[in-house]
Amino acid sequence: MAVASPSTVMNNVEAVRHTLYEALKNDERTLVLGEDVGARGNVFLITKGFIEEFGAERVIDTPLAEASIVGVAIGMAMEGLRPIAEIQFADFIYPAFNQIVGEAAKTRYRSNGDYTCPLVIRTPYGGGVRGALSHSVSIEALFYHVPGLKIVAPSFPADIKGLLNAAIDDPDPVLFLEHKKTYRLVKGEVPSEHYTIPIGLADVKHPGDALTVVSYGLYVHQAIEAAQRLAGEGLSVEVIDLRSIRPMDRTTILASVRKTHKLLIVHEDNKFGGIGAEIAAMVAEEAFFELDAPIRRLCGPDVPAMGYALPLEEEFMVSTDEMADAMRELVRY
Amino acid sequence: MAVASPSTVMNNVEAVRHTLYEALKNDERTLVLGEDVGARGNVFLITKGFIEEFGAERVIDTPLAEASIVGVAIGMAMEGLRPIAEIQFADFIYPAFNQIVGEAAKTRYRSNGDYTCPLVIRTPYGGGVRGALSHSVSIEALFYHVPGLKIVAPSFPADIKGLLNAAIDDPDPVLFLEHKKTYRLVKGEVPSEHYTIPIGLADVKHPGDALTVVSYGLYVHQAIEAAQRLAGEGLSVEVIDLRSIRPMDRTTILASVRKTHKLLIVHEDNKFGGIGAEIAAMVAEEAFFELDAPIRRLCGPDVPAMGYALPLEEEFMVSTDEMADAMRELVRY
Amino acid sequence: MAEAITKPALERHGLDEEQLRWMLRNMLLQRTLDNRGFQLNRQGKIPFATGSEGHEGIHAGSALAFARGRDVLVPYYRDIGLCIGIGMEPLQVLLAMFARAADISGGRQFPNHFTGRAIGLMSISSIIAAHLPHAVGAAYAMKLRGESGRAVLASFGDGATSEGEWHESMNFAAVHALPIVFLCENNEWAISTPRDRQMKVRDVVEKADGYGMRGEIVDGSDPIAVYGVMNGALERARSGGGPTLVEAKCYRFLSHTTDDDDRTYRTREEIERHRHLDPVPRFERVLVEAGVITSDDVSAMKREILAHVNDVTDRAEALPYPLASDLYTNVYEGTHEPWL
Amino acid sequence: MAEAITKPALERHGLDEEQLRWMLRNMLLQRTLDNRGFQLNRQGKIPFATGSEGHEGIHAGSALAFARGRDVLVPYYRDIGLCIGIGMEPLQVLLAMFARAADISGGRQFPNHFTGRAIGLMSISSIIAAHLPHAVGAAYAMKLRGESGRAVLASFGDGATSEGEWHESMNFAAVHALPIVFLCENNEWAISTPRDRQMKVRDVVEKADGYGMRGEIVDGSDPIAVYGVMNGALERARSGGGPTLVEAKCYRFLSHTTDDDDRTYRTREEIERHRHLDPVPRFERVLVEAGVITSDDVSAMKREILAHVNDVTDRAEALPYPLASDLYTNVYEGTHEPWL
Ligand SMILES: Cc1ncc(C[n+]2csc(CCOP(=O)(O)OP(=O)(O)O)c2C)c(N)n1
Ligand SMILES: Cc1ncc(C[n+]2csc(CCOP(=O)(O)OP(=O)(O)O)c2C)c(N)n1
Ligand SMILES: [Mg+2]
Ligand SMILES: [Mg+2]
Repeated sequence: MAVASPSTVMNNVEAVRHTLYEALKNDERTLVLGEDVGARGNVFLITKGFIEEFGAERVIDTPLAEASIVGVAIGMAMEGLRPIAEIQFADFIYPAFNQIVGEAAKTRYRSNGDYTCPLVIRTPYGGGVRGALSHSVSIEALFYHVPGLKIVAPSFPADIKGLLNAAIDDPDPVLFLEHKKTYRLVKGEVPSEHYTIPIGLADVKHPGDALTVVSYGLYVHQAIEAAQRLAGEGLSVEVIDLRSIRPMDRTTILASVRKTHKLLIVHEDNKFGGIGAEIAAMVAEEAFFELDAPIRRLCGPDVPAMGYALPLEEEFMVSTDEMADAMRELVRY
Repeated sequence: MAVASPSTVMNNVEAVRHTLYEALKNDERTLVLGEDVGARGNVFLITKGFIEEFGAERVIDTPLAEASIVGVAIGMAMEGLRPIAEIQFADFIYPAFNQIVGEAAKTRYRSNGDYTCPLVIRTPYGGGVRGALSHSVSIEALFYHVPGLKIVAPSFPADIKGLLNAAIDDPDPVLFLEHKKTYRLVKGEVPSEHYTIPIGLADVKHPGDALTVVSYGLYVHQAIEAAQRLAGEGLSVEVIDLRSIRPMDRTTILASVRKTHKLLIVHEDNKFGGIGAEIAAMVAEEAFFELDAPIRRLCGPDVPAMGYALPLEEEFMVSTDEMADAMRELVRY
Repeated sequence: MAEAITKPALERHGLDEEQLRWMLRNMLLQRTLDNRGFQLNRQGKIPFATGSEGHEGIHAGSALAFARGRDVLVPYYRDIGLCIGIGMEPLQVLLAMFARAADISGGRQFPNHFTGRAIGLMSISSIIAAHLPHAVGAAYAMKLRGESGRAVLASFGDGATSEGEWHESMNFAAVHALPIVFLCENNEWAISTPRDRQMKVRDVVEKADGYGMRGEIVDGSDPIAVYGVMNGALERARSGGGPTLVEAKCYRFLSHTTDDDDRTYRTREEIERHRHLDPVPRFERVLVEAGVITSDDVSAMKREILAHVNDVTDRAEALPYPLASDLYTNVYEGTHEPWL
Repeated sequence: MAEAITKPALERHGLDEEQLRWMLRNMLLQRTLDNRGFQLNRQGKIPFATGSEGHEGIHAGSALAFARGRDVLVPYYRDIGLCIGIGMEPLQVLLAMFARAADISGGRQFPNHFTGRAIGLMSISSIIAAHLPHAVGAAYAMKLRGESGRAVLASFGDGATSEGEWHESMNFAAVHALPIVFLCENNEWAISTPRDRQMKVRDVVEKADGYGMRGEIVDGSDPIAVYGVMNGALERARSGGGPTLVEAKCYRFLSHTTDDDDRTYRTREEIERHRHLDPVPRFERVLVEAGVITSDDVSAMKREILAHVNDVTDRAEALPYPLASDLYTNVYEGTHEPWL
């Protein structure tokens, strides 16, 4: 199969697939479980062929029940396995909320370290794919407040491999978010050997000195494109790809803000109470006198979700043009 | 029964009880449902005697299943009733997350107004009562990001009555949070006639001009006490009681910050991604040049919960002394 | 089907010829709408479609048992025929496919997530089983208000029975003896997951006893049998007899949706083995053989349906999308800013 | 209990006299610990206690069937006797009551939320039924690794059966034929909610069939019968025979916890009507009448237990609380700042 001889250039689906495949091959404690991950090979074909190679006991087509997908995985993790659970679409993670927030995140704490919960929960999230109300939500802000959880949301193939490896190795529960629009859209070089990227480190994807832009997921790609446009106009913008949402990389953000003195946060998720709120609050607390302009957030509008109709989806999503405009405005502030 | 001839001075339990009683008496579409709300009269005796007066069909002892408590209430609301659902302790709301976030909050939106969901979900939250890991959490930050929901957290008896009445009248779902430590601790005058307080309005509970303190729940009471102490030292602090968490009152906060030029946010819930993040971000966006000092947040530490042992609980909670210290420091900044 | 088909046998549940023809028409209409959805998707005109192929008998029989103006339907996303059968206009199916402003959800929902308060059609999300507690709550409201003569019909797939919310709904309805019928359309698959990976029992109906609920099983490819069971269950619910779990057996002939390719998980042979269960040709043949309708009339019916579906397709396609500004309405009553 | 009690009858499940006395001791120890908890609460020394009074027979019989060093217990918060019975020190019960640093959870958890990886005792939260998927996952791990001879024992109350997660756990375990025994301690109440407001069926065991799972019912006030059923179910699980739902009938004689006052919802007469089910005096009488133990030896045993409980009470009370700084450990492995 393709993943047996990995090519250097992959899209995001292939990066997830390649990393999962290696994990299953190299560590027999690992397994994947979720809806339609077996014969169907996951709805995006991420685990296609796995069941034939690793067997139905390690590639588990679960009943349609998210609380038990996560809850059973927790029990496996407590009993020494390294489960990688899948929620078919992030929109369907709500029934598992109790198991994630009430249980996985507190296992180590409540037992004072007697039990641990080395669990990965992967799920595709995000819009721009005509997913309508229930196949396009962002969920990170519903979880990032929760001590005991880690959350990553890489969106470059090489970051996906490094962070998914780190998540699988991690002794604590990690929510691994994959922006589904980037699945086939984004391609990049992926080193063939095994490597990890530490959870919690952001990455400057486009250096600059007149404005700091912090983003993650699909929008990082658009932000980079916008920054490149502005570079053509002689405006220098630094784009930071958060990659990890909890823990989050204060050092990289503050270093950049201390250089540029301006901050724009861009995310697809609704603005009110979103990830950007904490970033803005942290910077307003720690680097207040470094700022030459108000901190601006360019985010999803505060409505429940994008609709199915194209104009509703487009209105919800922030376009690259809008990003470029906001950047220009702030640079010139 | 006591509520039939309401006294003017009540504690918070009595205020909830009195308001629920009036609602059940005056509107036959209302009903209460939850675990042990019937014969037991709720674990804090809030609905004591209701089942005898209103019958087991309107005071429903449900099976032990939170998703259905909320989910059944949603169906009742869609079908024209005015259910008031109870989650016995906020810590047990997680299994109902799907129904609250995925369903109640989106009913009006997804049907484009064809169906509405006039539902109140009441639940006691908060610590300082030796509730250990699972009877003391704060949950507001897990929900305040969700468009379609409203959240209130009043902590004075008169506010409780006015806001609970508003919540019951509201045509949309409202999460009504009651800090359990204030239940018997806090007393106050409650007007006897029916009245409502609009959801979304904060209230200046202690006026001042050298520092704005925003808080809610138990900590508002401590913040007022601290502000009174500081007044004795000649330091003038304004304490705003948010009361509503979504929607939140930008006008009152900004007006205060434009007067005091300094902002301290105090809440019991964990800091990272808490309510304070959005408040700080909003002020950093809208009143940046009004600020004379970094925005400070004094919040619960980022650990899963307070422990059962007294020192763990005390360490988690912010004391009035700590609040007073933080206020002094900021006023003098 | 070996015995001779006679009108009296067909009319055993009190159905008259007109009702029998009504069911056939409903089933043919479903099939035509299904085909239209997949066709429009292949043409690149709509991003997504799904169909009820194989479920038509369940929908026709259940819809006929539904009391318009009284009962409430809390449907599944596969229930095109059921929704049309209780009074929804076929135009709505196309409006939803094209995500037009005139769609009842205003182009917000995925296709097949219908709503219609006026006809007792309750709004659902895409979250499997999450609609079932709502159905129970609606039934509770009916009972509390003493509205006998009303019942709730809640439908779902075999897959949905695995969800915790399914369990809680069944239990709540049983404890309170509510006027509700739970209709499981068991098509043997939840996307690619076959029944035996979902549950250990053979029949979903085996789950009823554990709730102290009455359970009934019916051949979903026979709309008359479905009508009989559903009518009995709904009547019982309406008259204070409490809830029933009805399992209607069927088979999903199409891929799960246009996004799915069922070749990855089931053989063509398996599908062909089930072909004899296809309710549409089967019911057509039954009615013709019994003399309820002539072949010519069936052909005329099909032409009329196709013309109608063509017409609503054209009308729906010609209508506009919602406006960008429509994104912001109906979040709450009135304004919706989180910051006041 | 009308027939004469003979040793052979007592030893019908292969239990020897020592094991019978072991069960009696476990039960008397539970009762003493219960009393101690309520007593300390009344004295204002601890803020909260709850007890297993009425459940002792279930705990003793189940604990004896548990294979130490192999099986895993995922307990309920009422399972003091079960936890002690599989090897937890009684001191731990007192350390938890006093919330001392030496408590295994470090004074974090509510009393009765024990953990002990070394003895196969899995950590639980207070969220009803949330522990059951974990039990299923642990059983899956055993099966996947081919560890025959091991099983999981998961316990819960009648109230827990209403939760969605209970359903999902039962179903998952059945589909995968996992080595697990689900033990329902049905004491007729979930706080103030009587069985008939929780479920329509009389016996929880009626729910097993719907999962395709074996079900067994046993008189929980008879530890020997409990042992017999639990031993059989665990042995079956350990040897590839799949899961069992065991319902052990009992009665909760105390208020739910020290925070509860059961006078608000049940009569003293109801409690007295159940008094004959109290497993502790009953089993004591049985063993004495059969000559397994003398009355004097029982008295000695009680004295020894009381002395032991007094001793561990004093030792626990004398130990320190955790430090304030302990709040910050074990959030994650290593450091726990959300901002790096
Ligand atoms: C909570 C939730 N999980 C997963 C999905 C994705 N999903 C949509 S349909 C489906 C299968 C449903 O199977 P079944 O209930 O048997 O209905 P059928 O499609 O066969 O009619 C799945 C897994 C979802 N919509 N909601
Ligand atoms: C999810 C959840 N909801 C509610 C509670 C509060 N609560 C604690 S124990 C209990 C009753 C449990 O009854 P049962 O399962 O029969 O066990 P018993 O106490 O009778 O042994 C309730 C409602 C909880 N701990 N968790
Ligand atoms: Mg199906
Ligand atoms: Mg009980």
